Amino acid sequence: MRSDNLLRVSCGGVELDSPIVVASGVWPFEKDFWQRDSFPGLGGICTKAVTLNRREGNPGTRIWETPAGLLNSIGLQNRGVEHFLERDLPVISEGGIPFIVNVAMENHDETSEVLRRLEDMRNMIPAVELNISCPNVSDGGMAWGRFAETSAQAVSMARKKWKGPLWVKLTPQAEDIAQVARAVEEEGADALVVGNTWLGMAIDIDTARPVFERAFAGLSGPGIFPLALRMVWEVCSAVTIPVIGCGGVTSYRDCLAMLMAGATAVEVGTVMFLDLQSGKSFSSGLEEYLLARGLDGMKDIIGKARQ
Amino acid sequence: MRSDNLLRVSCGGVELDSPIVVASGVWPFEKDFWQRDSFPGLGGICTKAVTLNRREGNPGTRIWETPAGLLNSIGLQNRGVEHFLERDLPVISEGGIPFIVNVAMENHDETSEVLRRLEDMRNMIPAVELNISCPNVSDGGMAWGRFAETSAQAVSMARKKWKGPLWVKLTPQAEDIAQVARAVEEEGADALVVGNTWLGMAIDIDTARPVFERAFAGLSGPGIFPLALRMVWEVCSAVTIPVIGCGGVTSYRDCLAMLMAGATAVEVGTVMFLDLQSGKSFSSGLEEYLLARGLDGMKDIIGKARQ
Amino acid sequence: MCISEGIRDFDGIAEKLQKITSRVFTIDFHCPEIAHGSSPGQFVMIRFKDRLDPLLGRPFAVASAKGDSFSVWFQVVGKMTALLSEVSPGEKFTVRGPLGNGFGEPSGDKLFLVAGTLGVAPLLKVYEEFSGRLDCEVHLGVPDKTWKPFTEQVRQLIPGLRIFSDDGSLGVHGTCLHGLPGEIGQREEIWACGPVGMLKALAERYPQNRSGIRVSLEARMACGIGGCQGCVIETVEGKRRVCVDGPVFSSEEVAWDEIR
Amino acid sequence: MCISEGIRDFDGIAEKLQKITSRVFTIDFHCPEIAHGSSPGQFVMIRFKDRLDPLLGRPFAVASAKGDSFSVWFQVVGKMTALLSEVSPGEKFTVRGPLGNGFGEPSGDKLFLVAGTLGVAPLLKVYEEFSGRLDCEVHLGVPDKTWKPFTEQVRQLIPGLRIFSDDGSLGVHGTCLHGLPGEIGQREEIWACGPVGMLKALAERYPQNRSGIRVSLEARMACGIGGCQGCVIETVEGKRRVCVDGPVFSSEEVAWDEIR
Ligand SMILES: Cc1cc2nc3c(=O)[nH]c(=O)nc-3n(C[C@H](O)[C@H](O)[C@H](O)COP(=O)(O)OP(=O)(O)OC[C@H]3O[C@@H](n4cnc5c(N)ncnc54)[C@H](O)[C@@H]3O)c2cc1C
Ligand SMILES: Cc1cc2nc3c(=O)[nH]c(=O)nc-3n(C[C@H](O)[C@H](O)[C@H](O)COP(=O)(O)OP(=O)(O)OC[C@H]3O[C@@H](n4cnc5c(N)ncnc54)[C@H](O)[C@@H]3O)c2cc1C
Ligand SMILES: Cc1cc2nc3c(=O)[nH]c(=O)nc-3n(C[C@H](O)[C@H](O)[C@H](O)COP(=O)(O)O)c2cc1C
Ligand SMILES: Cc1cc2nc3c(=O)[nH]c(=O)nc-3n(C[C@H](O)[C@H](O)[C@H](O)COP(=O)(O)O)c2cc1C
Ligand code: FES
Ligand code: FES
Repeated sequence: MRSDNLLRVSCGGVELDSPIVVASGVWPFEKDFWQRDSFPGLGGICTKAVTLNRREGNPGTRIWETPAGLLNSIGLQNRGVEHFLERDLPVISEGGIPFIVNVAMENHDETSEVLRRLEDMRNMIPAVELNISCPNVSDGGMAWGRFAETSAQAVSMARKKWKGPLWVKLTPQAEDIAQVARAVEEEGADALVVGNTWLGMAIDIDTARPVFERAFAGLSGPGIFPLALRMVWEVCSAVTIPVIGCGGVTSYRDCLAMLMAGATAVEVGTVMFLDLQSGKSFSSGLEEYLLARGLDGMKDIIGKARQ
Repeated sequence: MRSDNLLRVSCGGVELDSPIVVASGVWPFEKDFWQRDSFPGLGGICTKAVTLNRREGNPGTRIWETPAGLLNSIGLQNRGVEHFLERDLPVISEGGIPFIVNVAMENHDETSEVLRRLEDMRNMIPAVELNISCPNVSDGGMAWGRFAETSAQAVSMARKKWKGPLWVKLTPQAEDIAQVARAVEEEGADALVVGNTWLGMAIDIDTARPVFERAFAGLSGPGIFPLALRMVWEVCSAVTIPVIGCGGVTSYRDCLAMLMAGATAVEVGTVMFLDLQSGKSFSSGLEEYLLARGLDGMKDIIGKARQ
Repeated sequence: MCISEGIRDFDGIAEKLQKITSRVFTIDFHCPEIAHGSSPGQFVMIRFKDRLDPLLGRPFAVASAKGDSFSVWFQVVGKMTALLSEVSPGEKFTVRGPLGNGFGEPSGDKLFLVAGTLGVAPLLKVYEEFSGRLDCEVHLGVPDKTWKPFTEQVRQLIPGLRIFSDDGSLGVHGTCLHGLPGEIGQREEIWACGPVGMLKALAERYPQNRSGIRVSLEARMACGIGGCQGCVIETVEGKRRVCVDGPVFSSEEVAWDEIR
Repeated sequence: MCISEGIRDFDGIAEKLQKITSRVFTIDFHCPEIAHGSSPGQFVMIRFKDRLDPLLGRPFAVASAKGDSFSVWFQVVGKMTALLSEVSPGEKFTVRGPLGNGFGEPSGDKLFLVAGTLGVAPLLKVYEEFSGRLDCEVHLGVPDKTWKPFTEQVRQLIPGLRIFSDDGSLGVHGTCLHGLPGEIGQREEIWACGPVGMLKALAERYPQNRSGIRVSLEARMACGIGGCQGCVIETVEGKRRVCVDGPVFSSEEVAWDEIR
């Protein structure tokens, strides 16, 4: 750990060497990807969503490119919490980089069981990110995050089971994002991730059918950045816990904008498809920005545009 | 009028030679732009928003490019309904192309006065588009369109004053778009435009300030197409009156997708900044698609992906 | 008053990219409609054909025209200009134009053409058009001697060019306003283009002669045809659109106090 | 099992574009890491550096490697391939790789390499690598004689190439499966790449020999590194990722019935 690190932030119970965190669902569990030195500049990595049982995910087309964007309908494919704890956790906890276990909200009983099992391994797990925002499943997912009341129920349950740092990932499809954010804060979340993908769709004109079996899918990538930034601004106006900006970040400039809007860290998903070294180039960019202006650290940037 | 026109549609009380309509706010009032033959392939043109009094619009930066998108914060700059009726209406009604007068919802009294004056000229005005969705003003605008109740109030007022074809332009910032759509249909709207720009923001990292004086601005352009298409699909599931798809259309393929999702016509805004001949190239594309598949007209396309 | 007549989106093919300094370039575009159809001070909006990012065209003055081609001069300041500085011959563009009012006809028999760096671009075309018929005295200001290749390139087109630099390392020490006369005569005019600070200083320098000063202004643009209202500036008659009401304004029209 | 080791995003410079037919092209990329580091059947994901549209890289087989460069063969089918068919030498790309498992080592001493049109791309590299050590018999199927320049280009690299066409207008009338033996011997294998219908037909043709057939599959990809789960196909063990568990699968692993 470099203690002289200009980019160090403390975010919702996790110490990050850099505010740049890999978002859930884009990073494989293969060992090499979790070594602190393999991908310098990253502050942390979120795992792919974990559910109680193995999930096969959605049939049919799962990804579709749009102008400066990407629609996905993966549907939480994963091998279940058992497999995660036995096979993946040992691998990813060895690399030394802080990681955050993304837990997809299914229903009360299943998800509380997942969290109970993670709680048993609390000393190995830096943080949990409760995903109440997946748009690609019929059971639970984003339905939890659309309203303040259901969001509060989910977080209240999670808070009881999981005692470590708890991040909650909100959905842009919330009816009133500020209200949801406040409700989640009240239930004891340590940080808010704002947010998941934006509900979109595509139609294949050759077949005259929706591209995705579930018709709708989640839009990510640079095209949505202005929308995500606005939502981060709104949530930062509503709560006092740290906010992690997520959605369309593709440059260190985007990171700066998110931070200046009030975010304490950023999550980057789609950009890792474009450049695996984004962590490095973004942190260099941030560092140079700070140095060029004689700023002391992230505190001089976070929320700057609000003053 | 070409009666053998494959692309002809009847949409919310207006007969269009092609389903491609220029969206509000991108087209100047200069005469040459309203001649039916100047820009072939267009079915109609929406005017820039008209308000009761002259409005200066917003100070500061008004446009900002984003990846595959455009943020604008014009703020309804226009010269007021008086000027519109005396100076612009004679010009635009001479060209022969159907036009739709975009009326921005300010408050009950002002907007009903605007509609009253338009009603006096009803024989000259093919349709009115009630804009309950402008994100760039503090008084009224999108605030009307966020909820079913306020949307209904606005449309109920408009329906009383303006007896001609009434299109209502919804906002993606609606809490529940289907509910808003149904409420607007019930109050007697003839068609729904889905939708206006998406609320976004930009931060200038050099000044560490929001780019726009009002911080938030409206996002348009190809980046939002997947979101707009999804919303059109949702609204078409909720109502039976015609829907006009609007948001990010940049190719005849996008037009087809909107139509297949259930839209009767499409409005195109930002793409006119890229190519003034979009009307022509999109209608050629549509025509070729129909001919290649031996289809008889728009009825064979509209809603096709829903079957 | 049919401003729009003839405005269309034409195909433009990049023919030649010339690097003048590390940040300043010229490109020749093959585009007969613009080459033959534009007058001094008018501009075009240029975008990569079939690319959605960058999305919008960017405004550039038509700096000169020869045969079926016209050239633009530009400085790398952001996304589009960076990409333009790496174009390959043959790349396809959409060129919207000819746009704007242009400088119009001179009212006297002497023109002072005053440029801050790239502001010289529209004035090159003015010089091309009018230097045969009347006296054109051209003043060009640059920051420092790193701009030498640029001033030399301009001098090839304008032999009598007067050069000024902010730090004195090139030409005369001072801004491009430095060598102008104390008063503008009856049959003299100043036509200027450059940073807004310079144009404002010009207005302040000749408070009594503003009607004899024409300035070409800049603003962020989306449409270039007067539709979007994105490019407005403050004038004594309220907000006006740079793209169709300008880019050339009489200095007396501009509400200089309200311009940042 | 460290699949990812060595996978990075490298710079690739387009060196040469060659047009073979109106829809088929090859490009050579300067990229030492891939040229020296990839094995037959592996692929790369290629995207325009610094362009956000098209956003994602697209997967292409490494068709051959020479010195510090490698080449890809491609057919124009959509957005990216259309743009690639117009690249200028010197254009900058990001090349992610080397990706996938590749074909691995042959288990016998005779290989039937069976390609449908562009499916020949990875097999070119297989041939380059193994034709010196063992018997490689290459079968290439195309629709019709408009593919003649393509088959000729392939034949330059593979002199003994056997050509088949669907309509009989080029080579032997029939699909590329047409000339294969009725049974695959003990020390023989079939390695194939092409449309999924062809690979399925191959599996159906040799129901008893599927373990002797290796097929390279395609799927839409976002990451290429096993992260996104976007590229899964159905196998007898459930969904597997084409990008890291493949693209080469034993024909007996694939759940052919569930593949469209
Ligand atoms: C009528 C007119 C004629 C012009 N002629 C020329 C010319 O001949 N040569 C030339 O080099 N430039 C000219 N410009 C300016 C040119 O349009 C901008 O430099 C260009 O749009 C920048 O594009 P970009 O994508 O590289 O920068 P961006 O990434 O869009 O922005 C980079 C920086 O440039 C600033 N900027 C962007 N657009 C403008 C603008 N329209 N006006 C002022 N600042 C802007 C931004 O604030 C930002 O700081 C002209 C502008 C106008 C309005
Ligand atoms: C491992 C692998 C290796 C490949 N190697 C080659 C190669 O060497 N040469 C070659 O020409 N092509 C190869 N392909 C296919 C190539 O990736 C696609 O043709 C390319 O992605 C199309 O991109 P586009 O932007 O032009 O088309 P898009 O605009 O993305 O799509 C156009 C059409 O192509 C189809 N398509 C898009 N992506 C794929 C895909 N990944 N697989 C199948 N169909 C697709 C779409 O359904 C659509 O009909 C390979 C694919 C994989 C997975
Ligand atoms: C292929 C893919 C899979 C994803 N899977 C998950 C997931 O399992 N859990 C989750 O919380 N978010 C998931 N996301 C959402 C991302 O973590 C991120 O919130 C979103 O993509 C917006 O950020 P971006 O624009 O930087 O990608 C996924 C996104 C993509 C593109
Ligand atoms: C510069 C600009 C000005 C606009 N002004 C108006 C307006 O006055 N009234 C209105 O209803 N919509 C207005 N809009 C919204 C457009 O009509 C359209 O709904 C939106 O831009 C989405 O479509 P697009 O992506 O095709 O541009 C404006 C959009 C832009 C970009
Ligand atoms: S750029 Fe649209 S009005 Fe001037
Ligand atoms: S492309 Fe992402 S897992 Fe295969």
